Amino acid sequence: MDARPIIEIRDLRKDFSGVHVLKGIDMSFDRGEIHGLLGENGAGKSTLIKILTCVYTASSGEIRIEGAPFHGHSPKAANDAGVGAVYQDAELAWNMTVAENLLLGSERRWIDRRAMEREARDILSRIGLDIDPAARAGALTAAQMQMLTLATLFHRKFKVIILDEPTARLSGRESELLFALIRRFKAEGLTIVYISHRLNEVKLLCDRATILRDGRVVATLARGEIDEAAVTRLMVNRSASDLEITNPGFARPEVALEVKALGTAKLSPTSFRVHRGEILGITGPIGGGMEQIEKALSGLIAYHGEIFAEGRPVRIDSPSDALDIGVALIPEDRRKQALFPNLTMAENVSLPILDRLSRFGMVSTADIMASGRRVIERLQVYPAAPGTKMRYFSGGNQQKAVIGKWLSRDQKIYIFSEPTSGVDVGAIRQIYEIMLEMARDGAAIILMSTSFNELLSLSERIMVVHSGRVAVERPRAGFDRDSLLAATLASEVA
Amino acid sequence: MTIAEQQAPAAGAPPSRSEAAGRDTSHPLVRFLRVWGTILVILLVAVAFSFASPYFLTVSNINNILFSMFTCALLSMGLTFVVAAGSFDLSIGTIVTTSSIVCALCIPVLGAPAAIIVALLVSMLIGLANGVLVTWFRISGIVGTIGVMFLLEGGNQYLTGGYQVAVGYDEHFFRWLGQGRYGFIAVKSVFLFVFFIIAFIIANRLRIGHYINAVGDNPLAAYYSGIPVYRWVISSFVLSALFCGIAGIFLASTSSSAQPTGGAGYLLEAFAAVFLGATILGKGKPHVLGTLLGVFFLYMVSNGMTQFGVDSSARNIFNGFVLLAAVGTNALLNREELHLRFI
Amino acid sequence: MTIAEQQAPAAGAPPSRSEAAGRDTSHPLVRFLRVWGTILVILLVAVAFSFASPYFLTVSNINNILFSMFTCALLSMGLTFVVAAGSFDLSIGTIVTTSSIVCALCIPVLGAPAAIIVALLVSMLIGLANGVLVTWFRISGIVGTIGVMFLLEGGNQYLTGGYQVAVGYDEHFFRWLGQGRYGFIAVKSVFLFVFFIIAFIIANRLRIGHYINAVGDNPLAAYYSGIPVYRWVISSFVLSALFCGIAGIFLASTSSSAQPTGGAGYLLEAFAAVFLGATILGKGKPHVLGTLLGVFFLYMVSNGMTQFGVDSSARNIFNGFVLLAAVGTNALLNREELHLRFI
Amino acid sequence: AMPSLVRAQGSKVRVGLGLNYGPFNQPWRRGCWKIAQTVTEGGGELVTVRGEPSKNSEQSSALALLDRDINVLVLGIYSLESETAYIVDEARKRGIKTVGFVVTVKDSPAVSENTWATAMTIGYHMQNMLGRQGTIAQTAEARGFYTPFDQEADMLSLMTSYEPRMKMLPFISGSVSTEDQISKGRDNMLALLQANPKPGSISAFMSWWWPLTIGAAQAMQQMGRDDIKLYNHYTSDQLLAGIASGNVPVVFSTDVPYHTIGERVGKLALQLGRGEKVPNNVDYVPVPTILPQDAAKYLDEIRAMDAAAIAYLKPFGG
Ligand SMILES: Nc1ncnc2c1ncn2[C@@H]1O[C@H](COP(=O)(O)OP(=O)(O)OP(=O)(O)O)[C@@H](O)[C@H]1O
Ligand SMILES: Nc1ncnc2c1ncn2[C@@H]1O[C@H](COP(=O)(O)OP(=O)(O)OP(=O)(O)O)[C@@H](O)[C@H]1O
Ligand SMILES: [Mg+2]
Ligand SMILES: [Mg+2]
Repeated sequence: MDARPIIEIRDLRKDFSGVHVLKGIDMSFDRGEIHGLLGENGAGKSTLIKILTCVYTASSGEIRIEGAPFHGHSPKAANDAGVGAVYQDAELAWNMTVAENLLLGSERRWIDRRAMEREARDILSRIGLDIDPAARAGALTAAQMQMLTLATLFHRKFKVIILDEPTARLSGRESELLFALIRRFKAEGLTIVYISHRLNEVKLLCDRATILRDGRVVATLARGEIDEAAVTRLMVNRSASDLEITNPGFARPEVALEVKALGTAKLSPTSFRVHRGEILGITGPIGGGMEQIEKALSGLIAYHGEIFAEGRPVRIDSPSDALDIGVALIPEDRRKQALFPNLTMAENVSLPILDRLSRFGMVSTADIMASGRRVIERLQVYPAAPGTKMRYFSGGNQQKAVIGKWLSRDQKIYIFSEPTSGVDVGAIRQIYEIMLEMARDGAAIILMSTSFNELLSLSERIMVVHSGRVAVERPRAGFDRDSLLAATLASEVA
Repeated sequence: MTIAEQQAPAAGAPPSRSEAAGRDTSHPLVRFLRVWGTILVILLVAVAFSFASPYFLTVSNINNILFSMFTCALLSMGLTFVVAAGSFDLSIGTIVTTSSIVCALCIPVLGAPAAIIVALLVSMLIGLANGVLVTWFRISGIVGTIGVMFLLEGGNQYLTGGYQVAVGYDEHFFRWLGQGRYGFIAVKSVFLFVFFIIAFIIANRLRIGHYINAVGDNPLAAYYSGIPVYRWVISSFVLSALFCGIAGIFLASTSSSAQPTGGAGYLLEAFAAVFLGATILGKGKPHVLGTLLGVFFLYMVSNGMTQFGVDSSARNIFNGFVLLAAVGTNALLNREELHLRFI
Repeated sequence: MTIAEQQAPAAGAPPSRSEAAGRDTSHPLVRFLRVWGTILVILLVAVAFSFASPYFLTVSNINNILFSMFTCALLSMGLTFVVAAGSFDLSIGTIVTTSSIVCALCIPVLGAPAAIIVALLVSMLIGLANGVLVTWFRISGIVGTIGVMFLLEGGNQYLTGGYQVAVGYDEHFFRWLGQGRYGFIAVKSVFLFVFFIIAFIIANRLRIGHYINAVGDNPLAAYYSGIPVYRWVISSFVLSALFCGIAGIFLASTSSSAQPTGGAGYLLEAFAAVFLGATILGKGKPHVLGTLLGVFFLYMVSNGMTQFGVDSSARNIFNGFVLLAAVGTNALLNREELHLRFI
Repeated sequence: AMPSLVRAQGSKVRVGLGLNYGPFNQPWRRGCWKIAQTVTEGGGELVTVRGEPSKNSEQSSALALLDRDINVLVLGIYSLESETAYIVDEARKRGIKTVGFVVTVKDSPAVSENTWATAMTIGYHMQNMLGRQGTIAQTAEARGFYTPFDQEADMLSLMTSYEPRMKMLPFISGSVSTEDQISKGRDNMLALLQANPKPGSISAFMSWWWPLTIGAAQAMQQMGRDDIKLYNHYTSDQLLAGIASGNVPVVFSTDVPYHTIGERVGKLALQLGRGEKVPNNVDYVPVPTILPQDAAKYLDEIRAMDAAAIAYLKPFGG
């Protein structure tokens, strides 16, 4: 085997219209390794890989692929050189079928939909995905969409595959499927570049890991050296223990929200209540029905049953009803469901509170900027520029803004769906602190998450939903990691 | 507004995943109307016309409708590619004029076949310019093509001095294109069919059409998949201009002359046809078959109204109503639960 | 493998990011042009005109430009809201006609003030209809507003019988609106300024403008954020129609009459202005100030050419070039790394 | 020839004229030519601005001319009397006189084509040719777009309604001049012929605007119909060439005598400029009639005039 690195990067620099993002990156990827790429939000990871695949052009520096200098101008050129990627902001052609998306760019001369579906079915079954190739991509669930974007890579003949936070939208089981695939590709001699904020995954998978900070390489660790404490210190300059957090219990006797026999097309009648100050964790396999609760409570789907907010019966037929009643939703798919890419960061976060900011119907730009600055301070959004358009922020910073958006509006009930997906370890702690603060101030919080750590750190009670009904509901103390896993898995067997 | 998911859920019984997956369980009539609604309205209007006038549903009249709609149909089919690619082309009408002028000017010099080729090349060059402005030059399709439209109008006037350019009556082959007939059927109607087939194949069977659709659907996804997005956007403009160029040649042939102005008037019709066509067969995105049916509908209504002799106010009101009805039946029953597209 | 620490982080201290972070350090000229490019082209053209003609840069001529652009400016500012909300309104021109007809018909019966109110109410009702069609009825903005356009054209013909509707020469107040002047300055020019301020406040200082922008940027996110999306889309259509209604009233006042047809011709100008305006100040999305400057540019060029006496082919060619140049300078220096929007 | 120059300085009469003709209305250029020629040769000075063939541009041109130190402003063609009233008022304030060119103007003299007489001339020709029986149909640009056509169409309808054996089918709308009107005329005629397939079911067809006539002729040829007498008003070189070569079977046509009107307007302008008392009358000019056999001659005249007009107007920015 060729011992030379498959990709070498030398003194790579990048500025976006004068904003310096990469400040001289030197690193290399070896043949057949799984190389982790870590760093806080906005460190430049996504930018680096987009330069590797020619989505962006570097300001200066050199990239060598298999020893030869590489100068491409489009992702196609990178693909032809054997480098493929699934980006953090990957999207699908929503109106095209699964098969068409899967084979996009590698069609035969004559388009034959039947043959494409056959080929797609083949690929999907080889990967182990159960998606109908004839389905419209836009009608898939978020997790299926993510798996499909990943699947588009795996049937092409690449030498290097780059995955930018592939598990941010995946549950445990699907992640396992992905890891199996990654290992299979490693066995075939491919190089995998793996970007993630989930340090345990990195530890599990990666042969080496490089840590970026503020546009520079801080360190490259070998497999044995990757441990959470070291990585955390290198990434955000804090010790791992600093980041641990537990919910001391802020629940109050008053009930903030009670649902009685709440049911939807995919959820059998379910009843539960959330107290003021309480954090109720809800987990379960994706598609098992837990999202139905979130959607019903935020007015996104039709439901039957009764909902009481502070004892009063209410109907939630639309998100604006939900808002009026005091329910705020921090949705899972932030780019599609929560962000206004062409509005500034300040406009984004002040949108829910425009009615509060306005005097005599007028909203002042200064007030909007001020609310943007408040969120930046509380969540350490980077760059600290409230007047910058949202789409220029990195993935994790966008997520912070989405959460920040609801901070200023004191709602009575918050529904957080995967609040820390894509957020760096340092910011996770900030988000947790904020959630606890909200609970302390009397807000009821429903936390939808597939991260057991998160549930166990924050929840006072945990509910496991599967097969369209609540399987277990117990106080936090009744769970540990294993029993929670068991409860979730049991449902999948059932 | 509620996203009314499915109808009444079977209480108690946990919904099994496979059953609901991707199956549409609405009332069969609703499902039928979703696909055939617009076509149904078109047919109903046609039936009403043929009851009202014995001359409406005759081979000769259908041929007349096809003959009349030729220019608009070609423009609209071309425009379909641009809209499918996610842009707008407002220069289409003027390209028709330019092509017919270039062709008519070249015929005496080069002979008809070469003149046709020159006109088509010029049209494609204009399409290329449009495409390059919209991609590499980053100019919005609307302003960019309006700019090109102005340039072309100036050029057209310069070339013609404001006068028509006559095509000799002895240009038999050339005039056959737009004026020939076989019995009741005009040669032009046959060509319309041929060009439709070509457009259909380009759109549905060749990679170019597939990529144009993908780019229009989500340019970022297409770009990330390694598709040269700009190439296909430019191609869509070239295709559009090419279809306009063909329309211009036939227009010159039918009129035995090229007019210095006039083409710009087709713009609104073409947009109406493309967006009406998008609802046909419930696709919700532009497609050439839909566009062709859309153009047919517009011209059929116009033809019917002229046959009846309704006055222009009633005519416009009827036009408005049937257009809204045709689009509305499909749109209202749209399978999209949440409707958030307003263009 | 060793830990290749290139920059030992100061332990304990919170992670400090470099000072320059988030600061744009490109060449000042480039930065300048990105924001002022289009305006610079506009100014250059203006300077060229005023060198070429002594009549161009006079108070009276500037007033003439403002006076002439009034209708188009109001239409375009209204359209800006619809485009910002993510839709298209092709009925704007016809609403102008309808409003002026309704107003002129009502004046003899109700008196001018009431007639104005009726005309505005009718316009807003039409806007409401447009909005409802596009939202609740799920009809594409393009086809829906073309349908409404047909209906209105029919209605206009019906109301007028195809004849003009005169406004009495003794309607002094009403005629003052469109014909009055203070020295060199027309009352209409002053009103143009007033309506611009109102539009600007609506767009930038009131919640409605923010919501319309948010809805246009990402309707799904707006919906999930609890913003009543349909309400704001409908509002944008009502605003657009209201501005058209005002334009219609002033048109009737200036003309001392209402004409049965004509407004439709403003459509292309309005779209050009809105999309040209979107590049002004490098915003990349429609905004009322940009739109106003866009309209001013179009009318200024037209006025300058008139002063000059170029023939109509050169005129069109010049129009095309300056339009492309004005949009192009900003667009080319766009700070976007990836350009994938083609409309 | 000008004994009494009222202007104290003895300077020339300055006549303002907007050149608002475009590619589809050369006749208007002939009118402008004659105005220019009459004014210049009569010792006046012509002040022009070059606009576009649209109402908006026409009014802008007039406003621009008000600032050019003129004595007389010529208003014309696209705008109606009440639409230019504000320009007239403004002109008055500055002491500028106004005159109408093919359009009436508030409190001013004007020269215009005689629309009523045009329709009457055509109507009588038609009635006599058809023996006062049969069904006729007519087309023109969309109603409300160009008033003279509306007036003429209404007049012809009225005349027909007094003939018990004649019937006028509903008016057929022919779109507007920025559109492809030849095709529109053809499409409309195809539908009309389709609905009236029996020979003789339509005896005559009147088209008020030449592109619609050409389209109608194409449709008749396409449907193999030669039983319909085709009438036309308002010609162009293209139509005349068609008539002369026998390809457009127009049996009778009238035209707007722009050149004659232009000449009279030029004279009026000079008189007004010199401060002569001119009554605010409208001078209705009769229209020339063209039979097929005259088409070639008329075409030659028109071509010659166009060439002269182009040459003459060039220094004025035309
Ligand atoms: N297109 C762009 N234009 C301007 N600035 C950009 C652009 N893309 C990224 N940036 C800036 O570059 C910096 C690095 O962003 P990048 O997306 O590479 O971060 P990241 O390491 O992937 O972060 P995350 O973990 O949050 O995804 C950020 O400060 C971001 O604001
Ligand atoms: N707009 C739509 N049109 C048609 N089918 C849809 C639409 N949206 C969702 N579906 C279908 O409904 C099913 C459930 O989707 P949903 O997004 O509610 O799942 P979920 O429970 O949220 O799953 P996940 O956890 O994977 O996000 C999926 O099979 C999907 O194909
Ligand atoms: Mg990233
Ligand atoms: Mg989901």
